[in-house]
Amino acid sequence: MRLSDKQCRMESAIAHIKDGDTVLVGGFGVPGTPMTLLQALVNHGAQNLTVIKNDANEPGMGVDHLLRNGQVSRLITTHLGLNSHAIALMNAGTIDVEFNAQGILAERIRAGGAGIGAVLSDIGIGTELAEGKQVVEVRGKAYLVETAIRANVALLHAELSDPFGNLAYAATARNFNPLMAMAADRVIAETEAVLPLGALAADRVHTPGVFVDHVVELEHLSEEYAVVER
Amino acid sequence: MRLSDKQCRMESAIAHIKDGDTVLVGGFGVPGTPMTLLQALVNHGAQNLTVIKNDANEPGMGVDHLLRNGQVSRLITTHLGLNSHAIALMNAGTIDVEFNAQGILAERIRAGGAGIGAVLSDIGIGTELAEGKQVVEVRGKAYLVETAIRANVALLHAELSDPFGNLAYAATARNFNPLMAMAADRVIAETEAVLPLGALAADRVHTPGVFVDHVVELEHLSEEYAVVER
Amino acid sequence: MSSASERLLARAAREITPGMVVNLGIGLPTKVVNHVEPDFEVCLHTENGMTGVGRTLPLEHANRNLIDAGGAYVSEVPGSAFFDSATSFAIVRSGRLDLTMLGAFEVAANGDLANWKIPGKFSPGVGGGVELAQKARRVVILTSQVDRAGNPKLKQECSLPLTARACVDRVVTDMAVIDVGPEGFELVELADGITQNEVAEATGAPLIVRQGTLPRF
Amino acid sequence: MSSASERLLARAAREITPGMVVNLGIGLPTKVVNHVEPDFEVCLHTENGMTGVGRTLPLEHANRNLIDAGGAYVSEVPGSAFFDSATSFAIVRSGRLDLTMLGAFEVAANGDLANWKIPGKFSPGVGGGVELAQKARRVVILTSQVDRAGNPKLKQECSLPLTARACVDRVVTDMAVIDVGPEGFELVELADGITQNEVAEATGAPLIVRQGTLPRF
Repeated sequence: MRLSDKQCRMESAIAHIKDGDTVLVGGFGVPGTPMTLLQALVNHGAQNLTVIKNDANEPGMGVDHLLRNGQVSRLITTHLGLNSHAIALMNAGTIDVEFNAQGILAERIRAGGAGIGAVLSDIGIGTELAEGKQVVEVRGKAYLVETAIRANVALLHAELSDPFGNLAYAATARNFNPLMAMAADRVIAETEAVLPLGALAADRVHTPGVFVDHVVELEHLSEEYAVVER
Repeated sequence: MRLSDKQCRMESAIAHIKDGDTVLVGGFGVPGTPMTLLQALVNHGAQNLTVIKNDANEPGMGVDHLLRNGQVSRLITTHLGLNSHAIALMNAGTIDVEFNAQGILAERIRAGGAGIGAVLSDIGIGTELAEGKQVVEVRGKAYLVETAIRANVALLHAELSDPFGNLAYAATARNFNPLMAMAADRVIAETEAVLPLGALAADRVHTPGVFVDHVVELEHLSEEYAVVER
Repeated sequence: MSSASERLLARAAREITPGMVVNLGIGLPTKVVNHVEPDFEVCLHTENGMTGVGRTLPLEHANRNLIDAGGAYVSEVPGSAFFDSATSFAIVRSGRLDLTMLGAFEVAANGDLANWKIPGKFSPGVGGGVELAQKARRVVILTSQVDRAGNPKLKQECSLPLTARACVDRVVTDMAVIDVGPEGFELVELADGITQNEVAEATGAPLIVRQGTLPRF
Repeated sequence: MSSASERLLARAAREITPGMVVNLGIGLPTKVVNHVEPDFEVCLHTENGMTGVGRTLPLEHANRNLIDAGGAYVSEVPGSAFFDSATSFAIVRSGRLDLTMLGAFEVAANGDLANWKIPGKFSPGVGGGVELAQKARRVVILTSQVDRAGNPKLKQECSLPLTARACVDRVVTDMAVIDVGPEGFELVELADGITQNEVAEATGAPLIVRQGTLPRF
């Protein structure tokens, strides 16, 4: 029993993305953001995308390139505090923004990845975050229905992988990546190093390769991955 | 900032368990089953327990000691196929048994650990597993409400830990342990080795120590941990 | 093991195509692995928390912490991964499992499956079977054509409690390969030395026969 | 930083008792860490996926993959752990977070908190604040007693969109320590050089004064 080799060229992986697709993007700030895949998606040019990411990076970085290139119609996120440009687009009505409580966004994506229809949560009850949400009573307590999120594509950044797509993340670069890996029909991982099969110990894997469709090894890391001077 | 040392004697950790408590027990078959903690619970003698475990081990092993000692009134599980004694107790009405689909039991425990009220799932719809369960319609589709499980105590087995309770599991001994670690008010982990703080790499931790209350280092592994000849 | 069982297993192994992620259920399905070439491109999943399951090991080489869902001691292959039970069933429920092979007490002509409970006689619990049956992209049942009493296991309707509804795609038996199509059971292959009539007689529901000469196995 | 802010931070640091698991919110609360002794027994949590957060690092020693939720480069302590965002909020929602310190636009006398949105002016998103406010076992607010226009931030009711209802246990300001009790705001400590009357005038709701001589900080 031999595991598949899922390595491919970045452009051929990104070519699967279509206008109107929903795209999960890993990362919390810089760590874990697939900067190179995002640049490839800019080059690809797919339009009218729904992007789901914890944040919108900072002006001129990561997801912001997609925003500047007019490829994003809708952004599902938790906090745009570091990207004044994204806030301006939101305020101008150029992009539609849906804010989620951060842990609820994580749970909704995980639910999509776990084949669960929704989770019932009391987070945000009694605030405007609850507005418009279905309410269900269980054992006498009211919960909001937080529906599962699945996407057409997930773009991930890993530190280490193998050709099968087993992934390991560095430090706080893990964040949303393992959840998003589970929740898309096509999962594309850029990785800083592809080790031979068996070199990434089975106990050290953070995302099992069965969730991953394409593995792209990065030839070099651009400036965007570096420590940011603010 | 220095992390707490949660090491303690097994008996003093187990002494917290009270009659009528609900107890989560890690393990799938032998791997990951806290055989020594279970023996300590037999010695402790708490009665009328609700035990939640994937299986009931095999006759004369693990959870079966609790059954034989008459300490269990209710068992929430997925499969008793390897324990004819547990099946006999169930058929005789001596213990009340609730069967869950295995992945749904995992999700219910995880939901308890994640502070989620329930998950909505279509697993078992149209079968007797759905009987008596609340049904909710979301976006035109019917789901069963699978309520969160939390327990008074969780008993876990880890391969490695540190004094703070960061845990790492070996191979398929992981199974339900990381989920149960999140879902109990008091979490007791037996561990084959307690490494100094910092020796278990932060990227290698399977269960963060914040979930763990007591760490008990095993002096030796009994026969019950060994390879089973059937 | 009888030659009929070996023939069944060898035929079942051909259901696995390169690159698949496959879960082999407890019992007969587990034995299919012995009919897969060592270098065949496939990822085996076991629901207790592993992908890249390798061959079963004899006790003297067993790792006490490394079993499959049936309790057999197994090995790793290069690229194996371990994970918890929630992640393991996330793989199943989210559609990443291309194929599962399961045993059966009964299969109905609409694809209903009963394989976990015989009320009053056998009810060890449902384990991971419901999710495998309901959510694997393809469900292939491995079973004898008739039970020990000689009664057909393929029936118009199941009489036992169901594992999952309308989930079965194909049944591989000691006598035949039978698909579950929109109009019911469809005979698509015959075991060597078995006739169409013999299969039809051993099936408790109408059996559509595919046009042309049926392949043999 | 002004000495009043430093005094506030030093006082806030005393809210942390040995063995606690603590999340320090973005902004002022993050700076409390500088007032915690290096050997103090505490586990800091940051919602982007880490327990055992250590000191903030200057850029030249920063690890590009190791930040806190505010984007500051931080260090590990012996025993740190990394995990995904779902696990991180499982810690918060399941009651494993003993204490969070957060900023505020407004705090109401019943403990309601508004700290994420000023309609038409400031709405960068709610981030992890709702879950921290709603689910930490203890919520301490760090804020100036009045806003830049001189208006009280402690009010009978919040006028801004709420982060969470009835969640605040204590407020530490540049002027006082004020508990949110069953009957509303209760003055429990005074900053050096500040009088009870000055605090009462800078509070937009009735202020109950605890019996006896109030501690100073």
